[in-house]
Amino acid sequence: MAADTFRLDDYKRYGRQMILDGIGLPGQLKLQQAAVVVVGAGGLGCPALQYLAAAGVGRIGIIDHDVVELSNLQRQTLHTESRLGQPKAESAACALTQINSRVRVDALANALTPANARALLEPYDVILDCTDNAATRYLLSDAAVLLGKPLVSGAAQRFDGQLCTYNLGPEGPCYRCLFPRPAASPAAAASCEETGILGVVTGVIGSLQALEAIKLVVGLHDEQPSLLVYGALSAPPFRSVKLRKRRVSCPGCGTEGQKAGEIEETDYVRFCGGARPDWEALGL
Amino acid sequence: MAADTFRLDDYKRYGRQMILDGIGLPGQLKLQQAAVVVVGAGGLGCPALQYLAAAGVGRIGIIDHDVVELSNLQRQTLHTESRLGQPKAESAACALTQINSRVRVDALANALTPANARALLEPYDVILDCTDNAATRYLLSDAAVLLGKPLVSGAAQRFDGQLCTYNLGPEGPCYRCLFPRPAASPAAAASCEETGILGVVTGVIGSLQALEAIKLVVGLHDEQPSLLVYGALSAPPFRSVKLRKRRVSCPGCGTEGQKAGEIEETDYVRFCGGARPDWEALGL
Amino acid sequence: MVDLKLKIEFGGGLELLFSNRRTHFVDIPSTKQQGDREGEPVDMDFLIHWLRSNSLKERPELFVENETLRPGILVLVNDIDWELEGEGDYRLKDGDEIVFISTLHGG
Amino acid sequence: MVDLKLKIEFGGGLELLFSNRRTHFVDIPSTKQQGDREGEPVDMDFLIHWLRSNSLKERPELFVENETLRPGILVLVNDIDWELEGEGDYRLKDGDEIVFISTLHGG
Ligand SMILES: [Zn+2]
Ligand SMILES: [Zn+2]
Repeated sequence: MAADTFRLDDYKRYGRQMILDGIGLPGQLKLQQAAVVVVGAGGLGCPALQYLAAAGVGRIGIIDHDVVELSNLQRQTLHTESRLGQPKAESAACALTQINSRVRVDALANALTPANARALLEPYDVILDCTDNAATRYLLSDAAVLLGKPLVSGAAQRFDGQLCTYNLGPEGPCYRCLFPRPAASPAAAASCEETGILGVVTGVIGSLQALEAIKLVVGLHDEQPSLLVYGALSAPPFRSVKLRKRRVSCPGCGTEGQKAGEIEETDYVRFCGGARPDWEALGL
Repeated sequence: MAADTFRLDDYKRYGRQMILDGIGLPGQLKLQQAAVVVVGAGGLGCPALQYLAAAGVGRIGIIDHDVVELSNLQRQTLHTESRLGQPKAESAACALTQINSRVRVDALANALTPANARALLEPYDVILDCTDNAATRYLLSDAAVLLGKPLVSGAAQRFDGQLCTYNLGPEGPCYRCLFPRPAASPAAAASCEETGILGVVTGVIGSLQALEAIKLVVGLHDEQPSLLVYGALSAPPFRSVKLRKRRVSCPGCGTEGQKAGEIEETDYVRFCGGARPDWEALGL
Repeated sequence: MVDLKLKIEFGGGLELLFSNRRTHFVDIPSTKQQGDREGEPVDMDFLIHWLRSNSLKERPELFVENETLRPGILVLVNDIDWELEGEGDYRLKDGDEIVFISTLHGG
Repeated sequence: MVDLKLKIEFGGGLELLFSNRRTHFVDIPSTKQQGDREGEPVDMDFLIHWLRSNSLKERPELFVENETLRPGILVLVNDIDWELEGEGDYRLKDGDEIVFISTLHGG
């Protein structure tokens, strides 16, 4: 969207952030011209999506193949009782349009798979990992490396949350650099359904994911790779960790040694040692 | 709400948090029986309200006398384009009912004033300060001390946020213990309108306010007074500070020396050295 | 006389008074150089005046008022509320991290 | 032989294996007591085995696998990724804070 399509009432809508040092009209135009995709419109995706839309990100993709269930409403605050049974991507898109009708929303009610990841993610500048399983997390990491895009990854279980932006700049590590192999047992990689989640923990982490994405788009990110670890019952609740650089021998992003292979030919489910997610039920 | 009114589908709705250590059915019933009031349905109040409602807090008060304006939609995500011009308290109540129709919502489209603070706040167990000016913050602190209720206070400006629970247990400090006198100049106490705000910063802090309130209600709070300082552009972004105990000479909560006097007779606006908020325009 | 190396952080808008930089590394003398307390180890009161003289770039009245720290500013000594550490009398140590935060009112 | 005092933290669910406590204060020997490396200063590899033998309460296979740390666990040495500090060869110092965090997948 060019500067000349910036409307007079946009100054009113976005004024509170346009007067900030480091944003201004140039930053707001970067937001309007940006395309951000959120994979997973659940506990993490809902707050991330609402703040991306409110801030005026011009194009927002939502990838989620689930439908809204009653057990989601405890934390997935874009969905409503009246939209139970609707695809989450569509329900979330509906909510975003109510907040900001000028944002272009792509509601993609597909599962992200090795076969479609490259094509689905390619149009976007920043990818948010708001998913709930290890196999999709490895798939997203490999796709982000392949496409050369930053991956803002959030995770939350029980009272705990984690936030990390992978593939950041030329030296930032990918998910495989930190976790070359997935957790050994399927139980250890349990989902929120199995281990529980205090809903607002996803609110904290999802909001922080939107914030990272906005910093990346407007150019306020320091591009220092770090991991933020949150424990709602810990004191102090937040811990920031300085991370390693890209690992030259990383099978995902490295330049030496064994590569992970083509995304389309990788069996992420088997790699993660289990039957979750059930690609077959997803039509594969 | 008694245990026998806990419905079968509530197990489905709240199951993800009921399986957590420290919550369970007893914790969920505490949430259903709790009354929490959020003062200010703006940038901080919106995320706080949505997670309180989603978690199943039984009664939620919303105190705000403003109406929804276009400049709010950049961060106040419970409000929508179609509700522009509506009182924020009603707009927020409408959004909460869509998320969780079983929550009792008291929409109070009044300004909180020295004359009504005691009566308006008295029915609630926990008070959330989601306001935007110093005078109301001192008023809320004095009222919380008077009523013996914890005050979960959030604040956000530019890229920065702060979170503190005042009047926590028998020894926790009040707002006056930390800040006996307000900032000297009105300019230093500028509002978001004047200094700007990156919207999602209020999302982070408001979500954390809901989390504090939930911990207080279910009994998971460690009751150690601390201040959380957040800087979206700082590294590390979060800093936790151990706070002093209640100050015996505090004019708000102390037992020795000069007391601040009755709330109803205190001129908070003059105390804060300026004309904000404009009590007169609020009908006083 | 050995200098003390300190890390100073400003937040909540105070950084605007200090060249718009949040983090400053400063070297200050370890003992007071003048006045009737010459030779005494330096404390937080000394640091506040030192910062006003050496680092503050604009609107000093928003940092110091009537020779003391302006109301509405919280001071942390190594992430602890300075009131727990003696406030202005706290004796600075090499490597201390001192944070000045202005209270925020927005929402 | 002087013991080293360490602060150990577990997060991301690992605390469930360690008496459901997130924070542990432990004293460990400063040098290895047996084996062909007797007398050498203790390192992270030593600590991992020491914790398995002394603190771990259940399901040891979720912490150590094939004599090394299980995949999916990140180790921090004083808030720095242990890979920057030499991983298992990092020599422990008195007062170190070591954090073990399991990666989370939920959302
Ligand atoms: Zn890598
Ligand atoms: Zn007090």
